[in-house]
Amino acid sequence: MMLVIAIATILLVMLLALLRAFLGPSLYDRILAVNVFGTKTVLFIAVLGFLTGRPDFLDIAMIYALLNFIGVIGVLRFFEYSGQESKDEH
Amino acid sequence: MDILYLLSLLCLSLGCLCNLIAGIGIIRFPDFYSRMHAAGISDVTGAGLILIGLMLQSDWSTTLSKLILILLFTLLTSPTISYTLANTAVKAKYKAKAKDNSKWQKDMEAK
Amino acid sequence: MNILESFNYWIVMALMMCGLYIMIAQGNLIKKIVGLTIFQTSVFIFYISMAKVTGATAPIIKEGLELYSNPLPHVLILTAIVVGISTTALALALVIRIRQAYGTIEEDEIRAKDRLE
Amino acid sequence: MSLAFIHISILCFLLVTVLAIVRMRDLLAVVMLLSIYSLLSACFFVVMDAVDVAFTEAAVGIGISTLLLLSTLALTKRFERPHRTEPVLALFLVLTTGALLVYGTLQMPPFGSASAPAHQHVAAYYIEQSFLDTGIANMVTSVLASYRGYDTLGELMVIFTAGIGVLALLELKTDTKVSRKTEIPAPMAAHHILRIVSKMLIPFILMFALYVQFHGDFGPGGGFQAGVIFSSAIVLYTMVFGLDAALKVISFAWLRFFAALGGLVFGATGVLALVSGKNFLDYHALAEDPIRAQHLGVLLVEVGVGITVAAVIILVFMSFTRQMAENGKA
Repeated sequence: MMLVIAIATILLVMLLALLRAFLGPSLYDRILAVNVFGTKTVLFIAVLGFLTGRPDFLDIAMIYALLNFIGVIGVLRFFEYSGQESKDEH
Repeated sequence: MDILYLLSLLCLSLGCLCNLIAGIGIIRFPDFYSRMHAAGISDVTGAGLILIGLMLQSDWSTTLSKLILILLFTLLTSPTISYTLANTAVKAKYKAKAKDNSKWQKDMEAK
Repeated sequence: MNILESFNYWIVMALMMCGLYIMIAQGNLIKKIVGLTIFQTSVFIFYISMAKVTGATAPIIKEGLELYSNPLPHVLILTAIVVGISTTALALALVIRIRQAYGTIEEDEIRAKDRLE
Repeated sequence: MSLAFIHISILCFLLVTVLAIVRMRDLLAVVMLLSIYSLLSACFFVVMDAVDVAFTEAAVGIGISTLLLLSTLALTKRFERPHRTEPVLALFLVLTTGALLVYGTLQMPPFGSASAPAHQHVAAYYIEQSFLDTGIANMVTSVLASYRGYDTLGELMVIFTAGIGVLALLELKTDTKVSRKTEIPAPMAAHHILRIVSKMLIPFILMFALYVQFHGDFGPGGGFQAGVIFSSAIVLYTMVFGLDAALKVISFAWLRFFAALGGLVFGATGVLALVSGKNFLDYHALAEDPIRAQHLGVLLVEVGVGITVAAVIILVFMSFTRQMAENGKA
């Protein structure tokens, strides 16, 4: 039962992060939202494994835990390369 | 066994609470830097507590070791992302809007 | 009729149509590729929805489990995802070359330049 | 206890995300939303029991697809030009097609029914027999590499060809030394923490890729996923330490060699069976004991897949990065 509540909470937080990603206003807020979303995905997959009684699928959560920050580094590299950060739409 | 299960329930519910509070913070906080603070809470405390809660439910197997590894990697990468993001924002001289800030301060003072 | 019986399919159709709309109505080439990706993923979701059997678990054999979801669509989609990213890469490379040749990635501007020549 | 709310809410999130993508003008924000879309679809695949598919989507969506889009954006421009007219015709077309498709779904078997035609023919055979035939617990791996090995060879060749296509488009001038206008993008000397954390994580990522490669028989995993994860490690290295450092680790010539080698290993396994008098890709030619032969065949084929996928993705990413270096504006 607790696991179901946990899943529901994680889904709710996902929704909140999604809202932040839509609202912006700056690009940094969106990156933050994507990052929070990634962490919530790790939790979602882990909890779901226990909920369905087959917790041997944690490998998928592991990928997200390991590779979560590649995207952020990519955005950072984009900024450093094109110097467009000042033209943010805030 | 029972005490472990109760502990795991406690950890899970605390973790859910942290996540929820952090989620509300991500929406309600007025500027980017304070939202970042909320996201930090959800990434470290929320994720950590839920993962520890799951660890207490699993027996001695590969599942447990995978959970520990996931926790370690999360603890390693999340702060790195927060640091990188904040650093980039500061270097880009991104300023939180002053108007929102003053309103927030007024609210806080009123309380 | 139970809504849940077809809910997945309807959402898939909505996603697919959004992808199609981006593909045909919006002029930016990168946006078009994003639309193509959405279209592609909606097909993946469709296949995986069809593979699900209620009450079944993942198709990895474990003692004490009898009912498994259909593994065949999983195989098709697994390879399609990796093929999808490599063809997307090809499309993006084309966009880069178009930008070098025309100086723009908006469809109508490219067409206008073509007409001038 | 009904768990239907999980997949229904994920599907609704997916739809909302896509609607936001349609309206968004800032292409960088579109890329961010697309990565959320990928995370959501990976969650959906896990809920639908498709763990292998979720694994692949996770490995592809978290890193390489976002990075390729970002590189292209850096080489073009960030904001989409606003439209002048609302495309009524397109809207009409899309709505009509959508209505027809929804009409089509009314004839579909209900979601989750075990008696749907899709589950009747070969699928039922795979579920019952694959473990007895091959001794591999993961049905997806046994179908992918053994029953439908020929199919997979074709898919691998498509990936290889796409890699060649990218090289043909972007690497035309590389044999003559092009003068570089800028440094290779982002040797992130300023970010010490980033460098140290990446240095710590890259060995783990590589080890995890090998684990996924060879654990595919028992759990989710296999050549496709392992190849993508392996390449993610090299991609991370390229981004943090610069292209020149990465090319010292593995050069373009070696990458091209490996891209071809993987397909060659796969094909050679098939030809080996052919030479010993069996059908193409019939692994029973490889050993006396049928289970052992299947294991050996699947292992070889998965290694081939892994090598080619990893090499092609690294090649594509490095070509994009080199393009960024040559067109540098900064």
